[in-house]
Amino acid sequence: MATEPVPQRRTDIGPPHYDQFLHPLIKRNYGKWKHHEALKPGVLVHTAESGEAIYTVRAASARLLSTDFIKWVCDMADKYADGYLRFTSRNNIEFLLANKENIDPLIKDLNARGVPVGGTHNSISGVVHTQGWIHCHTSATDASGLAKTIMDELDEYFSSHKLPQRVKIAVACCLNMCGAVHCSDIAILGIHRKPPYVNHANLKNLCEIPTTVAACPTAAIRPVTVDGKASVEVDREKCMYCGNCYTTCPAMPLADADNDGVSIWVGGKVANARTRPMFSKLAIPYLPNNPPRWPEVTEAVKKIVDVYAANAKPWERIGEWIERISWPKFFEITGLPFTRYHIDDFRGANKTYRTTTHMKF
Amino acid sequence: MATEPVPQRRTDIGPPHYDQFLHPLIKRNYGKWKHHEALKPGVLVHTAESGEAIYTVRAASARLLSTDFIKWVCDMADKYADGYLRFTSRNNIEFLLANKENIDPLIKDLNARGVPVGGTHNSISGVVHTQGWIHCHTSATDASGLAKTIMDELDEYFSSHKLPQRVKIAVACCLNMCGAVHCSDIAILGIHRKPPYVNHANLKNLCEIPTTVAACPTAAIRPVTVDGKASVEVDREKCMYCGNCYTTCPAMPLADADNDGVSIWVGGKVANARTRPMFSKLAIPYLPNNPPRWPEVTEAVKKIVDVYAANAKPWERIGEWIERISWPKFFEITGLPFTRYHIDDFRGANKTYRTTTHMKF
Amino acid sequence: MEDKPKLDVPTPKLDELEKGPWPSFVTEIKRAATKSAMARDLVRQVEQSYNDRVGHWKHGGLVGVRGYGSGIIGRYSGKAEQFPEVAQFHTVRVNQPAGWFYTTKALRELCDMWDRHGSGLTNMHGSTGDIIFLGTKTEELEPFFTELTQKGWDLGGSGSATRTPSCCVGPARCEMACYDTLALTQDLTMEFQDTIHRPAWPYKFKFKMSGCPNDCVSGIARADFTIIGMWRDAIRIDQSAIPEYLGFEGFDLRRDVLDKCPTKCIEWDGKKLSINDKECNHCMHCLNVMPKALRIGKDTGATILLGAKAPIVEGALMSSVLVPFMKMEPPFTEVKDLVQRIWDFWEEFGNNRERVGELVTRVGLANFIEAIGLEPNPYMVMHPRENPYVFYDVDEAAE
Amino acid sequence: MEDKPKLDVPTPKLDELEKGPWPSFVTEIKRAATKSAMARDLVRQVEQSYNDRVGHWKHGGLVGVRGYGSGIIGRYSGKAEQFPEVAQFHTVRVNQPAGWFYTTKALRELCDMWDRHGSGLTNMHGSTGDIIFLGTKTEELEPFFTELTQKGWDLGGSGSATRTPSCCVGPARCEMACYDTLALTQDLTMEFQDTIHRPAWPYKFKFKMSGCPNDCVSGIARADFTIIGMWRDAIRIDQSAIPEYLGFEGFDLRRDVLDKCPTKCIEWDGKKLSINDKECNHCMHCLNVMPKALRIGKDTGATILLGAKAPIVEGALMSSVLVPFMKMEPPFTEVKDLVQRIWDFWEEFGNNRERVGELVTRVGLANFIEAIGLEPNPYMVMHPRENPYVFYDVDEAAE
Ligand code: SRM
Ligand code: SRM
Ligand code: SRM
Ligand code: SRM
Ligand code: SF4
Ligand code: SF4
Ligand code: SF4
Ligand code: SF4
Ligand code: SF4
Ligand code: SF4
Ligand code: SF4
Ligand code: SF4
Repeated sequence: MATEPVPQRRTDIGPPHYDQFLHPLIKRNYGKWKHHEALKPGVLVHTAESGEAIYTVRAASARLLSTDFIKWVCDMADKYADGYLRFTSRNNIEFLLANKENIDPLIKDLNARGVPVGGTHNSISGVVHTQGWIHCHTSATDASGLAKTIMDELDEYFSSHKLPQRVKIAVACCLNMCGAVHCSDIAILGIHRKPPYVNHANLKNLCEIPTTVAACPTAAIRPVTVDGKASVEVDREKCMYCGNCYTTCPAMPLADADNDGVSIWVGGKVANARTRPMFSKLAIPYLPNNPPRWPEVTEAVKKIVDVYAANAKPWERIGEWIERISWPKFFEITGLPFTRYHIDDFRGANKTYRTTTHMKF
Repeated sequence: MATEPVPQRRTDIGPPHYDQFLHPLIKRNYGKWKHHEALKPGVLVHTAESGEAIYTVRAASARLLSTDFIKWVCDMADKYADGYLRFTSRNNIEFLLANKENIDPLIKDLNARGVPVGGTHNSISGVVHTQGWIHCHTSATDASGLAKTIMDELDEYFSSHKLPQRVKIAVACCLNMCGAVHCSDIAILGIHRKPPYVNHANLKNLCEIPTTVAACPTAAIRPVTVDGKASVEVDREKCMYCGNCYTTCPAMPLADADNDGVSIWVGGKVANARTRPMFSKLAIPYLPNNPPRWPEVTEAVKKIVDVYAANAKPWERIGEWIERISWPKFFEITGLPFTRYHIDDFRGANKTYRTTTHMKF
Repeated sequence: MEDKPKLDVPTPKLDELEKGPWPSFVTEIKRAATKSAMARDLVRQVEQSYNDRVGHWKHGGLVGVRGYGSGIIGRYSGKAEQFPEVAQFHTVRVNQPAGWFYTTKALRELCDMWDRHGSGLTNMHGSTGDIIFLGTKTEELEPFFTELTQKGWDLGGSGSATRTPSCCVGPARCEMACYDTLALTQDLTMEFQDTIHRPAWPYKFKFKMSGCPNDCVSGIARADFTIIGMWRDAIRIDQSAIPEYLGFEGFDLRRDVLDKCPTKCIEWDGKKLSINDKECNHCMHCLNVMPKALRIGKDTGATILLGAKAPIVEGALMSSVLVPFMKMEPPFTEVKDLVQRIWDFWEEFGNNRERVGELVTRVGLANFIEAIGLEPNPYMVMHPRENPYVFYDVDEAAE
Repeated sequence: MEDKPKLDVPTPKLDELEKGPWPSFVTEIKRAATKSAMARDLVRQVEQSYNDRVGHWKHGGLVGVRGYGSGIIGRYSGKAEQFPEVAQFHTVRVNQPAGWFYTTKALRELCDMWDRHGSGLTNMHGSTGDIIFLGTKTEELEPFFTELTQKGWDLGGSGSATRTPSCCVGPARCEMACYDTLALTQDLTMEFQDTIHRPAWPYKFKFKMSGCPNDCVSGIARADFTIIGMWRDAIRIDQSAIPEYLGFEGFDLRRDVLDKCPTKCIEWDGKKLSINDKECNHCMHCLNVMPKALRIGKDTGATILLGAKAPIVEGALMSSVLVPFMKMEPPFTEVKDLVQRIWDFWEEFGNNRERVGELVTRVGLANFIEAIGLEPNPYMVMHPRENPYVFYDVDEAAE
């Protein structure tokens, strides 16, 4: 190691106890909340049995934050929230206010710095996303860039309650899906569309061959010997570009500027509210990587949200809405083409075939 | 061939045209029916646009019929139905009456010969069943015997409309399921519970080894050489007694007096009425073969029907009723034990795990 | 006909099954046994099975009539010394008339022929739909067949053949019928005679026709090729018939119809019933409950589904939608063409003992429909794929 | 803090992402870049990626702090010659406080430490829940860690370890919380420190705690071990609060609550709301819509579900019910025992890179629960099996 260990080095102490970070008003009413209300988009009030109330102002976040920005956020919390704040499971910043009078001044300061307030109730909250070109080696697209352009487009839905229900959007930069892509109302997924390139010269040094072979979900990888060196080969017919081989073996990169891109998925949900949790389903098999602003992607997402907003009934999540109107109608009214790629062909795919005559024409 | 072919022998003529078998009143109103009504259990009237009406009297049947009995049925049809009759997809006999006055006399004659009338609307119609010990080599139980004892028990439900909905019962004597077992409200399925006995001495003569190996759904069969003869062996851990090897290879019988028996399945349906078609689900993993009257089986079936009759809401098929009250409640109110066997462990089993917190306590 | 025929052989176990209110198959066998030695040995062997709690039949060998590969199920007793008259006890599958309609004349003729050549026992009908003549000897097959064809009857399917198509009563006596199930059944049966009688497929292939989504022949569960009647315009409403239903004891329009409609697309303002037909999923419920007031639409045809089968090997399959809506009128060319394209593909690529539903599962629905010349259609699936394992065809996508 | 920090390097592509109303991560990187050479090279490399349309990072090697096997994600640039300051650019996962609560004091301290040792860039937070310190060099890891622990912070999980548990805001600010999610998270995190810091499992293992079935940390989709709050007695109704809702514009009690209740177990007679709690499936909807009038019951605890994960290898899994209801009170012995039994089995029988949900899929749920000492329970499944492929244990059954 590069530096001297200092004597005080401690291990396995775990995180600080949350207790010390709770606003005194929260501490007093911990576990004794009675109900809540959204005073306006981005502002919640929770009332306790004691009659005390805590006001939450929820602010958008780029998630990727500089320490300078965090410190400025701290200034805001000091000024308006007695120095207490929290982050949400979707990376928003929540200021916890004992004093109702502070709400509007805080919002004013936030907005002045370009920080929208919203994300509550029937809105589109922040995008759950991943590392992409910022920090990951397996990415097929950039997550932060997509999240940014999409939210630029949907900003009005963040700061209002005008949707039929909450819409949860996620972006993942590869099939590892570090996040919520598989169960999101709208999900954008980075995809490869070419089999890995096998670097036979290096493979044996960098990878364990049995592990690499075992990594492939469709058994597309076989051990071979190339120029006297043990290596692997990929059956191009069986490969569906998932990248799991590359995760296991760096000698099998998949990234390809012209063929990588994203697919779009809709109708997932996690909450047990009304209906069961649902997986997201394929809506658009492929859109190109067109940085910096991915116009095809933002347009498609906007389109789906707008059609949903115009057609769904109150309380319907996107998946619930589509289940009601039926998938054929979804494709019809969004104008998205239904292709062979939409038909599942992985193991157990026939469970998705329509074994009923229930159809809407 | 044992006898001389006579010159008139014809082939590929197909069945006689149905046209000649239609009652003239039906012919006149073919395709022009307006509506129907059940006048009473077992009696339907269909009214045509012309105003004409055809009366149907539906009679129970053993399905396995002697020619003598069929001729007696013909007598009845001649006497009351102008010589026209049909059979239903559940093997009931339908007399087609132009004259309403004939209904009651016909029913009287039928009842006098021990032939119940019913099976319409919210009743239990005849059991769809298979050959069993009467004619099949792979049977694990007798189908006719089970169908008879069960209907003896449920006869009151055949001749009345007092159930919440139709209940469709099926019996199959082995996992080939020649009939409707996999989608029935209540299904009784003959099962083996021991791996096949391999007759090594004969196997090579009677069977093709690769086909036999390929027949096994769980890959439990391996080729082996026993005493110098090519044969197969069964991995007892992997065998789940389906009998497909025996269908392919007579040298692998499974029948076992003490361990064969039946399992009971519930909640299947075929119609698209209201809800989608549904597969039947396991209710009772095993009941013994206890001929001639299988008291354990009839009691269990009666119990399920009675609990359904007492608890379901109007229009609910058994599967719809259970979906509403939830499976835990079904096991609770029927008193049937829930065991490890009820938990699916075949391919794709995890799709049946409860991926929601929706639960009724 | 005797009510309780008495036999000279004791069958104490089976006698128990002559008790009770339901018609008894034992009585039927005994009835036949009073005339047929085969039936007499049958009842003895079955009694033996009831004692032993196992069946006593052996695997069937290949038996049949000249020029046919199917229609006969060979059956041999495993206890031939004890019950010599059922040493051979084959069944004959005779193709039923569409809709299972008969005249007494025709039925009597069939019975007489069977009395001459077989056990006198039948199944009316087998679960595929055939008339099953239960039990005869090899030597009787050819003469019986000859008589049969002379009277205008023919054999049904068995083995790796097209199986006897069957259908619901349809337009013959049902107001729900969206197409002529009997006509189509007759037509397909005649058209495909060769494939019914000469097994040439990888495995069996079954057709079932139901006139509407009530599916009264269980096609969706039991047929490889399932044709279910469908309409695509509006349900016809006769407002004047509604008051009659309202008057029925125990009938509650809201509870029994409106709330039970799965898509909640029916409204009732106290005077007028209206249906939002764009939302209707054709579940039949409202029509079933109020047939006098509601009728299927006028633009009728059928939905075509593919692939049902029993569990072995990969678990039971139901049929799934292939064509959401097809007009269904004689000479039924479009549907026959489709069948032919499916058969061509199955014949070429199906494994031995692989039903068409299993083939689709193996090759994938998207590949299958491409091979048979259909376009992808969202009606084919309950929902689009959930997993991201997409086989992109980049050259195609690049265009 | 500058609103639009200007850099001396041209980033025309990324500059496009400083436009628009949403907060910009590019601006954030630029802010950091004004102080950190690493952040400066990061923005340059990312600009390069935006031009090339591929990422430029290599597989991470094994880096970490002494005595720990996790908490650091090693990362190396594939263009180190061009962007030498990100030749090494490792992230540090710091275990967040339960519920993501902070004081400004604590946050400032964290920022200061990171400014000293890293790029000045963070993710608040990573999707598992950690504070992500984004980008530093190998040589900075140990000093940073030392400072961190001195201030009372510790690393989170990575690799084949228990991952940093996370929870919803729960009783700290939510009236729906059925148990103390923060207390349980803190307790498990402390109890399992060793397994978080020293990867010893076949693969990763994630805990997520939600206070109620709304599941605000998405446990059912994203955690191997998911603890979701539950009650099993009656929903508490405050009849006096209902009129207020009735008065809301656009609120329709029947449409918005009664008809949306999936089990239709709520009734309203115009004056009084009543719930048939035996029918309630705890979907939360009515409570979500009318929190002033309805409250969760008093007999609270949690449902325990197991096995969620992302798609690779066998397709995504959601967690499924293992224990329908468990009381959830300190010292949480019952749940910890259960975790330990699961780990014991997984350690012994799990394959390399096999998540616990995949293990259950492979061995079968019935075998799995038997091994960890739970009884079969119908709450574990949506419905009993549909296929007849039952592995009967005859000796047992014979008893
Ligand atoms: C703050 C937060 C928990 C946390 O510990 O961070 C939270 C807090 C609340 N959630 Fe949540 N939820 C939070 C993430 C989630 C998530 C997870 C996610 O978004 O990734 C879910 C599941 C998502 C899904 O289903 O895909 C979630 C599903 C819900 C639901 C069910 C929504 C529905 O489908 O009907 C409710 C009930 C409701 O909407 O009234 C709910 C309700 C609430 C309430 C009203 C609970 C309460 O009484 O205080 C809180 C205020 C919500 C609001 O935004 O108006 N919360 N909530 C999370 C805020 C995220 C954000 O910044 O936007
Ligand atoms: C005669 C027959 C067709 C035939 O060609 O033989 C037939 C005839 C009728 N069926 Fe059927 N169904 C017949 C077998 C079936 C089957 C198949 C079976 O039982 O194996 C089904 C699907 C079974 C399933 O879902 O598992 C079937 C599902 C229905 C339904 C939907 C029931 C429901 O789930 O709601 C209706 C509608 C109804 O009940 O009003 C129906 C309605 C009818 C109507 C009312 C149609 C009409 O308007 O004429 C007919 C009189 C039925 C009655 O019994 O009251 N028929 N019906 C079959 C009589 C069998 C028997 O003897 O009992
Ligand atoms: C006679 C009949 C049962 C009955 O009592 O009604 C029957 C009897 C036999 N079936 Fe069947 N099946 C009969 C309808 C069915 C049905 C129902 C249907 O067609 O609607 C099915 C389920 C649907 C399906 O096709 O999947 C059915 C699924 C099977 C199977 C499993 C096929 C599969 O793909 O999984 C087998 C096994 C086989 O083919 O080797 C089978 C095999 C048999 C054999 C030939 C036994 C064998 O393995 O060689 C049985 C001969 C019994 C005998 O000696 O008489 N039988 N079989 C039915 C035919 C009568 C008819 O022609 O009308
Ligand atoms: C940082 C983070 C994404 C983010 O931007 O927030 C992340 C980043 C990576 N994840 Fe992840 N995962 C992150 C949360 C997740 C989640 C979501 C969650 O935990 O709720 C998932 C889906 C849920 C799950 O666990 O299945 C997730 C599923 C994966 C997988 C697929 C695992 C699987 O069993 O299928 C991999 C592949 C692997 O393990 O090799 C993976 C692997 C990776 C690696 C280590 C790449 C690799 O193959 O070595 C990524 C490192 C990126 C980097 O260089 O910084 N990551 N990863 C998240 C961790 C932050 C934190 O500690 O708070
Ligand atoms: S989703 Fe893939 S590319 Fe993105 S951070 Fe996770 S592992 Fe890396
Ligand atoms: S990308 Fe996926 S499917 Fe293709 S070879 Fe690699 S592991 Fe197999
Ligand atoms: S179910 Fe099995 S035993 Fe019964 S008739 Fe069919 S193949 Fe024979
Ligand atoms: S009975 Fe079924 S599972 Fe057992 S060996 Fe035979 S084919 Fe395989
Ligand atoms: S399937 Fe439809 S058309 Fe055919 S008999 Fe049944 S209800 Fe009538
Ligand atoms: S057919 Fe079914 S879905 Fe259509 S209106 Fe009638 S009840 Fe509703
Ligand atoms: S999961 Fe339940 S308890 Fe936790 S924050 Fe969400 S609504 Fe509140
Ligand atoms: S929690 Fe859900 S199921 Fe229970 S009463 Fe409320 S809405 Fe109905």
